[in-house]
Amino acid sequence: MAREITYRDALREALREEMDRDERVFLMGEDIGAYGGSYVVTRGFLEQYGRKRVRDTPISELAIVGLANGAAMGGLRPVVELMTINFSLLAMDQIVNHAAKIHYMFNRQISVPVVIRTASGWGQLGATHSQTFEAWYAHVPGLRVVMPATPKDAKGFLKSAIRGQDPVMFIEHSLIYRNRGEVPDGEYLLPLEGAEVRREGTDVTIVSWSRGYYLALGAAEELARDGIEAEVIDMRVLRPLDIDTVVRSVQKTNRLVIVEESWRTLGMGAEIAAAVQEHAFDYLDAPIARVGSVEVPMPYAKNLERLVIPGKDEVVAAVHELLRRDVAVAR
Amino acid sequence: MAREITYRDALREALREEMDRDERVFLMGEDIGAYGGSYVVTRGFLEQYGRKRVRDTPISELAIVGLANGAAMGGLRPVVELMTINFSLLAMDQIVNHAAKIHYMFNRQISVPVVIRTASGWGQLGATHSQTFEAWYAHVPGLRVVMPATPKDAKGFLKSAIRGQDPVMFIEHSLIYRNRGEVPDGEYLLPLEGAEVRREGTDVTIVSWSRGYYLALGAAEELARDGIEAEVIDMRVLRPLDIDTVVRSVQKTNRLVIVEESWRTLGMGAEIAAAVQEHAFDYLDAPIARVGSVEVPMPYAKNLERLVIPGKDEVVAAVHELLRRDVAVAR
Amino acid sequence: MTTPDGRQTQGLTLGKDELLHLYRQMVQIRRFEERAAEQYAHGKIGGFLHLYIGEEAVAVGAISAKEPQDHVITHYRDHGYAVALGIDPRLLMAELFGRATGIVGGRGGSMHFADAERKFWGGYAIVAGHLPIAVGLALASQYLEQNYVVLCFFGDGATNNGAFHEALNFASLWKLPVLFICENNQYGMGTHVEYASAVPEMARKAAAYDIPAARVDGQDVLVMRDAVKQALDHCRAGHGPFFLEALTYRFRGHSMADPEAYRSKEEVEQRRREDPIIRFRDKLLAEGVTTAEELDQIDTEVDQQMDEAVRFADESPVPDPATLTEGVYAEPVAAR
Amino acid sequence: MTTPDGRQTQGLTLGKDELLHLYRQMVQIRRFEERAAEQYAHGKIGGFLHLYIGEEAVAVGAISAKEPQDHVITHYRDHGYAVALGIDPRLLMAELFGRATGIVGGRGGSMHFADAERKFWGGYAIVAGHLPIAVGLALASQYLEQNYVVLCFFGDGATNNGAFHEALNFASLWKLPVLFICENNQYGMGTHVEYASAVPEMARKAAAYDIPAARVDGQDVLVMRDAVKQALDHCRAGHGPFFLEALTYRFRGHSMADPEAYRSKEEVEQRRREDPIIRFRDKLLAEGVTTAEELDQIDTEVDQQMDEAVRFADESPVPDPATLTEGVYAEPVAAR
Ligand SMILES: Cc1ncc(C[n+]2csc(CCOP(=O)(O)OP(=O)(O)O)c2C)c(N)n1
Ligand SMILES: Cc1ncc(C[n+]2csc(CCOP(=O)(O)OP(=O)(O)O)c2C)c(N)n1
Ligand SMILES: [Mg+2]
Ligand SMILES: [Mg+2]
Repeated sequence: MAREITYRDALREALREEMDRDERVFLMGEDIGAYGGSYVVTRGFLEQYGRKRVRDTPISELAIVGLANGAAMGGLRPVVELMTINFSLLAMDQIVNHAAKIHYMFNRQISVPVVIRTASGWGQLGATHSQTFEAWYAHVPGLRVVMPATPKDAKGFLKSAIRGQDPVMFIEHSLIYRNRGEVPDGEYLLPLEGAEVRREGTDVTIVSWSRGYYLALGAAEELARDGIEAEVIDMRVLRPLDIDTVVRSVQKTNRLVIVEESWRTLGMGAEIAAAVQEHAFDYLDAPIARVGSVEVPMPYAKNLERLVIPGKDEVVAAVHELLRRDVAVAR
Repeated sequence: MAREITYRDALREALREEMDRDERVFLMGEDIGAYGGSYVVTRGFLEQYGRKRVRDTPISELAIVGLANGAAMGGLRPVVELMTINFSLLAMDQIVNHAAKIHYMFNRQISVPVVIRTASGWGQLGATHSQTFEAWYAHVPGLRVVMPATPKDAKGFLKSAIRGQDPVMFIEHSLIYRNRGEVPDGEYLLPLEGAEVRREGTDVTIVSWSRGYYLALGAAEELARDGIEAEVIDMRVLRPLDIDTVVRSVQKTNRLVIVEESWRTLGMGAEIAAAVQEHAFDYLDAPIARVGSVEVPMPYAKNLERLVIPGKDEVVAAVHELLRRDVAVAR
Repeated sequence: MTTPDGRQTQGLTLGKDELLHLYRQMVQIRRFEERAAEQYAHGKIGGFLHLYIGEEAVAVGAISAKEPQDHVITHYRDHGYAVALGIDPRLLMAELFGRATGIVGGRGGSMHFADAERKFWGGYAIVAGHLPIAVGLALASQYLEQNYVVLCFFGDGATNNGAFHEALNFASLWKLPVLFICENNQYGMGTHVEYASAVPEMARKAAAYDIPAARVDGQDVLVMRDAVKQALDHCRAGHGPFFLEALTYRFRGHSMADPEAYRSKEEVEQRRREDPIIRFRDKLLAEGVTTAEELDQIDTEVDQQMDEAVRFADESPVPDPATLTEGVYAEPVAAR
Repeated sequence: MTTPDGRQTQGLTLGKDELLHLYRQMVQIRRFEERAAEQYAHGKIGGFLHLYIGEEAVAVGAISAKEPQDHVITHYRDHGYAVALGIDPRLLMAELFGRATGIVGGRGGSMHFADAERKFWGGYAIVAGHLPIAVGLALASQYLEQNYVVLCFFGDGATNNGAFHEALNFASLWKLPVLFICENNQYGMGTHVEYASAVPEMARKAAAYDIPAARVDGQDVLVMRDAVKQALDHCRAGHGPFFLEALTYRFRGHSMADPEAYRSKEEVEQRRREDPIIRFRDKLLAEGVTTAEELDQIDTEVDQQMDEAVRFADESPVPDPATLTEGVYAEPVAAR
């Protein structure tokens, strides 16, 4: 049995189930209580669980994560909300120099089971509020980084993250909170590893994650109308990165397009392309293509913003470009 | 005419010349004055230029860069020293959300000519003091990122950075301050762009930057003894990234090895590999290889640390591996 | 300078023209934002729109007190200062519309007004991120002996951020000419000060840096003006920074999307009764400075001005797509 | 509790055994570090080595005052606390040598001692980075009703960092049981407080968060002990955090590489005359608690203990290279 719910509701269910299961699970973040969360994920939680477990905080990103680190070391299960990933830069030191290091550096004596929920996204928010930094966090050993696209993954990952022993960057996306999808009835957990082939195809592999996955899927559907069958992979987890699934797909399709919303240079796509060419060199019929954002601080004006963020059309065009190249080479 | 001086002295000359040339140039950072700089770059500067122009600061990385941003906007030419790149995480917001954005976001009304000197490096310093994050900064449009390997570049780049209009991340390396190299007599500036082929070769291209360049060179010399001629490229500037120079070299050598000290996943090598396979796909006889650090928080113990950071031997081995592969394919 | 009862109004030592100018500016801000809210509802404006309505006396009082050479820098709730600085509302409305004619070419939007010519260094959207920048601007003033003071505006919420702490320490340590103006409107988004700050009086925080401070009624434009004048004198005389806490209140939600579940309608109603514009209007009338007709006339002129601003914005072209990648760097970059 | 003259010593209300234990601990720290400095010179120890010599009374006094359930967390200058907590010096010396038998297996080195069993959460090398963590540990105490207080040690330099500000605000806001112990040794590396902090008294900063504070003579182990005892009572009683400023001085350079150009030999000489170990020794003798022979006997025992620690470290194996990638994550990760 399965139900259809929104991505937001999937998160809400995960938080509720875990809070009900384990008294040590608590939430902290800016405006998660009285305000209900800037993306309304925790609306009603303060009323239901009270101030002890739903903790509004000052605008102190560094200390929010720092306190959560300490609370996790002290036996609690903090789930932090950083309003947007842009503000996570202020907490970078606690995430990278502390949460990611403590278990290893202290020779496994101490673990830091902290979950940091944050949102990527854009929508005429300007240069400092429209970025996405998953690639930075995925660079760091000691962190787990997930960026679910579907309600099912959102719920299953969040529950696993809360129960796990490692620090997890859990990156949501403001533009998919209302997306609907099937979620299993009853309790389930999903391991924090592994990409997923969500659409099978033979002509090209399109890889993405989070909102980009829907772009990839849309492009695949459009391509199908032209008789081009794209295999679509949702990466889901960005550290540890499941390159094998991509490699297997490329061994079949011989072509790869990576779609992302961050700047192309040193985005996740860079790593995926570098790793795939390493492991599937002899299978590639064309260079791996990356579709990403135009490399500018995001402008506010709607017409400019639209040019920055890649759309379905760019993905379709990238695929056609790869296929054209094949033909040229064949001639 | 040219002289041989150390990397450190090259930096000192650049700072002195620019401070003498322009009253608006001043230095600020932790322990750059009375202490002389944690890597002794600014020793004697306080005595020479006084407290107005050599400003010891509190341990406030975020505000240090923030003040420098404001001072730059207000017409000064601040040269900040962040002791090590590890601490730059605390200043990330001022670097990425402010310095890198202001010129574009305010429609070119305001520029932020700030230079942020910082040092990468390691040497039994443990998990939080042995990292290098050039890849993060190179991800960000609006920043210029340089990581010179030679005294000549160090001096020429630093002078250009101070005179330029853009924010510059100027990344030094604690283990090459004593390296010696030729520097032109008299004043010179180097544009903040462009990789350099420092050794010509035909069999393989080895790319690196900063201290990694010396590894690459050492490997090339060792390979030459086996009759393998490696072309060695020093990237020098990491944003904007000069991929063309690498592509041209690969068109000749057909093989590429990238050497870096950061974690492999999403290090600079990821971008270089992704971009080169895109632009030189048909010229590659083997997958692009990346030699980087083992993906762990750096352990203190010397024997473990040695295993983490790549050495010349790993570079040589990577080249042999590529060449072996060729043979295998040819058979 | 402290006004413990939070009410005491200053005597009317200004001339009529000046007083009416203050009135006009407050009304301009109010009307500008009312129009903006409408246009937001019509979908002409996107992203975040943070209204300053209710806090007009702070910006108008403070900016009227500054000298022409003084600098201004602020957070994202920045419409009020821009209007008070005399920037053409047409350029501001065009910015909200994301048009090429906007004050920053449509690149910044509501949170990022700026006008370098007026030494208005802009609105910044990272809470407290502009405080160190303000101190850096003050450093430039001291270093270059330029005799300007930097007026730096921010909210109560910003005082809990590390950037606040580091910036104030620097300002005091180096005795820099910066006036910190904290608009204490009791909330940071939906979080009441009580849940965000260990001390409810923002001015108390200044003592940790040896910075003199005062709390003033931010709903009284003349009190605000006087307090800022005195504070600027202090800074300009080389005594280092000053900290002013302006007690104020925002009448609207934090941004357009705010359901305001965190405060009661009664609370808002009560505070609306101390509307700074009405208080000032009543005072002008009570003291016989002007007539209701004269003030109504100003209201009407402002209405027309804002109609014109909307029209201008709406008729302006969007930014040329060809300019998208221009200006990422101030100096040319060879194509990759 | 404040001691304005910085000298006043507490009466000897402790028993002889306890007093001699305090003496022994201070000597242990001193000798441990002297050995470490030697071994560093011999190349047996690498990286940074920050000595605590001169500040022993702070750690020993404070840690002797805590209850067994209390937690300790500190910065990188962490040898003193580890010794005072009773961790076997052999394991600590082995850590400095980067050996498998080290307290954290050779992975941490000098800056990262830790012992989770003793609730010693470790030394942290990012200045002020452990303050929010300390407050988080205190939150766990309150949340889980565990009745422990967190003793958080840090330097004067750390108080200028944003993390300090945010952490103290949280601690006060949520009334958490954390005792902030600021070791004011007048310098952060080579920067004198005068150039780093707008206020020279660290304790003054606590007022901005409504945290009660005191300044004490950190060179007197008994003063330190009493002050910490009182402060812990305050925290344990649910009154929230407390802030103690311990006035102290480091006799050696910041780290082994420090040429100490920033302070005069005379200054150091003068402060050395108030050596906390000698002061305590003199006091014990003056008050007739013990004899010089008994104290010399302790010194000799400690010497032998530290010789043994060095021997143990030197004979210990280096970490097994096969363990290099173990423990990056607490839970298994499928191979990539
Ligand atoms: C560093 C950072 N954290 C969070 C936010 C989201 N945010 C925007 S405004 C705001 C509240 C600020 O409150 P205050 O400083 O009191 O200013 P006010 O909005 O009341 O004028 C928050 C939390 C942000 N923009 N930047
Ligand atoms: C965030 C950060 N900035 C800079 C440093 C380099 N650093 C190490 S110790 C130190 C001085 C700290 O002074 P203080 O807090 O007074 O402690 P003390 O060394 O005097 O015990 C500095 C600047 C660091 N480790 N972390
Ligand atoms: Mg507010
Ligand atoms: Mg100190």
